Amino acid sequence: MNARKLQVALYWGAACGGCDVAVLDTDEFVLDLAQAADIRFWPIAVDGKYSDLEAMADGELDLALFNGAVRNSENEQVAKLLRAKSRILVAFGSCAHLGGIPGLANLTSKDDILATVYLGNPSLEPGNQTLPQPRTAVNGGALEIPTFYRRVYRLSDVVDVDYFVPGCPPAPAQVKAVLLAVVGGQLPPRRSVLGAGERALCDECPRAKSEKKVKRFYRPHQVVQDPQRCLLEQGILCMGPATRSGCGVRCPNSNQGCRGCYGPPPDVRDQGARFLSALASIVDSKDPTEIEEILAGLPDFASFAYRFSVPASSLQRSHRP
Amino acid sequence: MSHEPQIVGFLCNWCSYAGADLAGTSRIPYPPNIRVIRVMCSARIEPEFVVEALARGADGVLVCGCHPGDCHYSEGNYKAMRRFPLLKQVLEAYGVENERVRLEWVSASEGQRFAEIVAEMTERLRALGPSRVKAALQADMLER
Amino acid sequence: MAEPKIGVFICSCGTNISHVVDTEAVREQALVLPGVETARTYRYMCSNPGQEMIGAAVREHGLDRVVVAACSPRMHERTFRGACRAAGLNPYLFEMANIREQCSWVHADRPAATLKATALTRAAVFRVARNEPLDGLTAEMCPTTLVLGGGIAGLTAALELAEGGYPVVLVERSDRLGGNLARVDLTAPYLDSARDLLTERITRVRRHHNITVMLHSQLKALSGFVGNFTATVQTADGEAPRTIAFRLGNVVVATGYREFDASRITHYGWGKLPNVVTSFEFERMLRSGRIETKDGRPPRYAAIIHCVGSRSREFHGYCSRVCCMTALKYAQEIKSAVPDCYVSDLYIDMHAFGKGCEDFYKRGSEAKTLFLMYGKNEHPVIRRAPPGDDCEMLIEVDEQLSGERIEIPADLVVLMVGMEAREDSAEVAHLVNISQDKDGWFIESHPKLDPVATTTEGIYIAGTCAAPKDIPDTVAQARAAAGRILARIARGRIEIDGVFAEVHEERCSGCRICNELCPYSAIEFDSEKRRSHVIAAACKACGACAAACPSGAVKARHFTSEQVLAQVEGLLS
Amino acid sequence: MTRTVTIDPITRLEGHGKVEIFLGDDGVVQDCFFQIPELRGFERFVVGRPIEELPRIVTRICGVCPASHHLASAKAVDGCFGGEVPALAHKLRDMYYHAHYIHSHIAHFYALAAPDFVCGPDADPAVRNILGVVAKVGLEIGGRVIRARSLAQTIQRTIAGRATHPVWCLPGGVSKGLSSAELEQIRPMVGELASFADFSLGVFRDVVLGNPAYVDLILHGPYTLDVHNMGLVDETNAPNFYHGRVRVVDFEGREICKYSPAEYREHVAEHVEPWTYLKFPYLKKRGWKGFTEGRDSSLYCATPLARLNVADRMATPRAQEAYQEMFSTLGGHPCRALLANHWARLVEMVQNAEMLERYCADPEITGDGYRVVPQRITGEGVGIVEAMRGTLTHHYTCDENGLCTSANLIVGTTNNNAPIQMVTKKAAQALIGPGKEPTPAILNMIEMAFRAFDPCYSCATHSLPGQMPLRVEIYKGGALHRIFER
Repeated sequence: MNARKLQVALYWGAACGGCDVAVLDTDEFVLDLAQAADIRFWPIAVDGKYSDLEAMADGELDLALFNGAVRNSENEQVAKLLRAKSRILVAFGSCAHLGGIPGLANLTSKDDILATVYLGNPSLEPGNQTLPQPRTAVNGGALEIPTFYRRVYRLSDVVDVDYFVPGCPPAPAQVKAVLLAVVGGQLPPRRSVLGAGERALCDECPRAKSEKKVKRFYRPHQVVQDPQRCLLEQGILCMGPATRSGCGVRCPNSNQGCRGCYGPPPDVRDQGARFLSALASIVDSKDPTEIEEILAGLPDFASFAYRFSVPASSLQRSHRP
Repeated sequence: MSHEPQIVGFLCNWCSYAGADLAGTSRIPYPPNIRVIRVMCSARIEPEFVVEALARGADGVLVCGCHPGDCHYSEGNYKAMRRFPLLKQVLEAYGVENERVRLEWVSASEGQRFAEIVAEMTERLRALGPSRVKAALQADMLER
Repeated sequence: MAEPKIGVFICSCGTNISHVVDTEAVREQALVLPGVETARTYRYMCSNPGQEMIGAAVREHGLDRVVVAACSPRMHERTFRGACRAAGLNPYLFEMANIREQCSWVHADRPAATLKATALTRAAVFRVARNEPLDGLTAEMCPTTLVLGGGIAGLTAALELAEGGYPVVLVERSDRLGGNLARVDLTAPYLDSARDLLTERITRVRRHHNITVMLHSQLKALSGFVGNFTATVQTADGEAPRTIAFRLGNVVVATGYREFDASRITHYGWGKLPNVVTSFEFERMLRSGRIETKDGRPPRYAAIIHCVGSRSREFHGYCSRVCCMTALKYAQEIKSAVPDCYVSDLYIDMHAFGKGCEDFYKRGSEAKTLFLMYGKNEHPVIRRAPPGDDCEMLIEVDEQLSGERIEIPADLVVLMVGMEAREDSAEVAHLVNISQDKDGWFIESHPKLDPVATTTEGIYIAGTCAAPKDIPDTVAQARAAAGRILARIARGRIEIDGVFAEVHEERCSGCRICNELCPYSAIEFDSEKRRSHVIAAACKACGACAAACPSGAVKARHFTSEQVLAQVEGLLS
Repeated sequence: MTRTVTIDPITRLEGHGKVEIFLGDDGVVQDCFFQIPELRGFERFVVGRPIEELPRIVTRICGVCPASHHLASAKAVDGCFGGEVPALAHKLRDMYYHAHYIHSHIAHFYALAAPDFVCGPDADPAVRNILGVVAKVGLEIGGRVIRARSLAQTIQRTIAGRATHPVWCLPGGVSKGLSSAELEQIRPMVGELASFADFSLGVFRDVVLGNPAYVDLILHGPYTLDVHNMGLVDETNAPNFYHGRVRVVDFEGREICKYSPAEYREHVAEHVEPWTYLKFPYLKKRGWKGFTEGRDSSLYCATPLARLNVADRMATPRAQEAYQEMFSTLGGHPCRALLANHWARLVEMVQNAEMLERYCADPEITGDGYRVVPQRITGEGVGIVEAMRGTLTHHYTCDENGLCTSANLIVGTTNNNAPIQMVTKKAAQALIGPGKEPTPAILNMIEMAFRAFDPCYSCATHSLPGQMPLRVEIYKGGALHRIFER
């Protein structure tokens, strides 16, 4: 790369801002970044509007970090805009990578959501029947809001993505490493995952592991965790075995099971289905009724197995290479 | 005419696949709606295989293994047995009807039974109508 | 992966397939599939011309993958793999589509069957494109065999192997060789002496340069796999107790049985009534040559009770197989030793199925023995006779043939105690990784077709540790096990099929989910590297570990997820 | 005929938002709308989830204030399990929360608000950002700011394992305690933050109060509103961010009500308008009276300033001094000048730092009684904490199996939705008019109106997240007359 400063954009779709905070959490490095790069677009911290983006030439941006899922037409438009303007488009964080927590909405329906939020909640104005409308006439004109899609999509469902940086949010150290890799032009083949390990989380987890057989599952509040021993062996749900390493084992080190925000390990297509298979395999019984009883200790299992990846699941992903 | 369901079958090599072959050698007819994939043991069947089949348009998935206690690998079928309740729970969360996936034990001598299971499942799936999984994916794409 | 060159060969199997399936249509559909270079139909693909046709096509088109749509792979997979090998292709770059057993033979509707045959063929084509060439492995076969148990079975197996010219280590828990047989006097039905049977064998074993005998010794650990086990044995043989480890290739488990504890049946009063004895106590009398009651008088009335602990709801459901003949033997021996003694024999059913046994039974019944039949689960009751009676005890029994409840006198009662699994059988099963049935007997790999092998490669079972049996059967099993092992050793190295599971270490996170899943203990965990790995030689390719591995690190060779999912795609596109 | 001015997206606030301004031919602002374009639907998709999982799901409502949602959720979930929580767990949660407050207030004051004052409202947009601020105040101070925020994050990480999206709270307490080793690690950091809080007040004095134009803008600019104030207070009516009762005081200082979390439904209701996804909370007993100011208005603010307005005093001495200085400078308590929120934020930061010092000195803080295993499911709970951007209410119910059956969320920024509408319109009317064509600078000053609230639309859009660039379209005679873009 020549001496020209790196041209960078950061953007969020259906997101919480945690990914942007993760960038701020690189601390002093933010300033170094400012030295090495022109931040052309970053709504949370820098003034700059869509029109600036539209005005850019295709490929004018070297790097665009897109965090957040695609929940509505606006998210998709900007995603397409950034795709066109950027040499490297990165799905940054769990939502862009897998759909993330907002993707849990795909286990219910658009209509249910609207009904709950505007007609169902207990603190609504008594007798309210109003629902938000895509287009509303007001004195002097009309107001429009973007179309709320039937479901949540991953970034790669709507545009071609060059790299994926997993995590909810990505660990600051990883964010730094990724940005340095881009600056240094040392990038792996397209469509790889950046800023994560090549094995499952257990590889980094300091807890002692032995053979696994589970006779009873406990929900996290039902038992006091042994901080030294593998959580699964204690019957406490932990997605670590089916989750990429790289986060720094944040949750197990807080005495809580992993929920899989770093996504599936390299050779796994469907994180939830994989975890299901592994977990069921270590259930310690051959008796159908006892098996049912043991598994009854895992209510609403889908929201664990697919906590961050419903839109990326085999049953929902739109994009099948 | 009524909807013709597509069933993907995953059969273990030692009991169920042999059972299906026996249905053939004994010329026991059953509906052509099922297409079979052979694996060594029902324990090899990943839930991913099942969900992928549904996502690709299968209306039903039939998994068959040796009867409990008869597994060629002594306990493989118990592993399949353990995965199924969770798999059904997950599919339910995704809005896939329970009848669409089925786990049955079919021994090498049960050609008749295999034929009956296929016929019965085909009937149920006909009544149930086409699976929404693939259709829903396409519908969602349309709005964009 | 370079674009594969696939040849598709569709068999009409005479008209077995073509009378329902339009093979020409299947061929046309196959021809347009990605990677397919040529597609042909033929009358009998499994015939020599058929196989040569495949070879020719491979050479002509430079095919690197072959699909045959014909009968069941269970029928001809071998055949066509052979054809591929002959044509210079790795046999695993081949797939079969079953369009006969699972299509033309079960469907009548021609269009539907043709559609299905097309889909099955497409699935095979998609899959074969992802197949990988596989080679089998070979592993060393250590010629040493470990024999557990110094009874008649262990001794026989050890001698057989040693005579075959290979080293044997015989480990016996007790302080002597001979096992249960050493406690017996004469054997039924030919009344030859157990001592003679044994001593000759024991001395040969003792002297044999190929056999190391370790008394007072127990197996503590067994690791590795067939041909390459390492045993750890704790021994108090000779000097101070010590633990030794050695390599071996196979194991014969011949740990035998233990007798049923007669005191568990309280109404027989064994242990309380002085003249109620078990068969083994009676054998001791026989060997000492004096049949008498505790106070040294010859018995005027003797009674023998069968099925003590056997064939009962309460204790063991099974038959112990040797007691009936032994009981007859006792009746004869009592008669010959104390001619005027009245002998009564209380049985449920008289089992005399062995060679020469029926004649033996006939002779027994001529010996003026009173046979009384009692009902299953209705045990006779023994009590002291009231003073003044001319006998020690009275046995009360519901006699089935007469249908009456009768009392019979007895001065001496012999209880024919059955066989049961040894108290240490669970421990042994765990050590050598074999399974036990509900009664604790070790389970063979197939009850009829493979009665001395187990589900664990290299571990064999012989004699009464697998189930009650008589001496001839025990010896036959011991020799059979030895024969199996000799054959394997003779082959030198072990061939391992190319289809097995393997752990891709760069993906394994050491979560250890797979460790407990393998029925053959083929998965070992390396605590140094914190990775699991599969012992190919011990793997039987069921794929349970591959399906369970949450990292996708375990690959089931020839049944990889990619290959199966390609089939799924093929079936449904 | 009317012209439309669109500010899209509003930048330097967390989340999505969009302003539409309608001008008459005479150039007079006829109407002004603040729209939220997105919806995520947490209230719906947490239903059916195991209730104890909610504290680690709802954090994703907002990555800027995840601790607020984590704690409000934890309290609601505690309620669903009968409410037994050890005192130590409450202490640790509160301690954690003070560190979180500091991180958030630093981020907002220096990265989002400061550009308007340090660089100036009409500065070039390219430099009107945190980097511009650093350029202006110098790398040394810039570095100090970044370090302080980083320390605040580190303290959270040390106490709870994670700063962003904690997974720490469980029904009945927290999953890990604070070891004495960890305490010693954070002790010096706390000291540093305490002096940084004072330092920040200094910066405000120099940069803002030192500039008469800014003081005038604060006191007499278009940024005042006669609506009421809401905030969480302890029994002495001092601000308490984690625990306490909600107090509402009118803009003249009279208490309207004071309620405990369980009673929230009697006091607050939400109005829906069709042109935005974001609801408009109001004082239920007064009824919805539209976007009106004054004595009988049913609207309220829930902001740092509102919190100090409802408070009779601060909970700690140095904060008390800062509190008195602020209100005397601004002409008395309560204060209606919304830009004073930036100052109020710094006053709160002092209390946060002093509270952290208190906990570091507490001998019990490193104990191990931080968790009980709940024995019963009672099925309903309301959790209220004071999020940086306003009073945050989580209300859950669950079935006997502990699966969530309903969730209601009234989020910090949502409380301020109506005031933001009004002050935006007010600013537009004051800044745009006959002869006063909209300019980029003026549009930024309109943005300053709601930036004072530090509105967080990723929060508010828990039922909707988003952002939008700023676009000004001016229509004359129905035809596009002019486009502004910054």
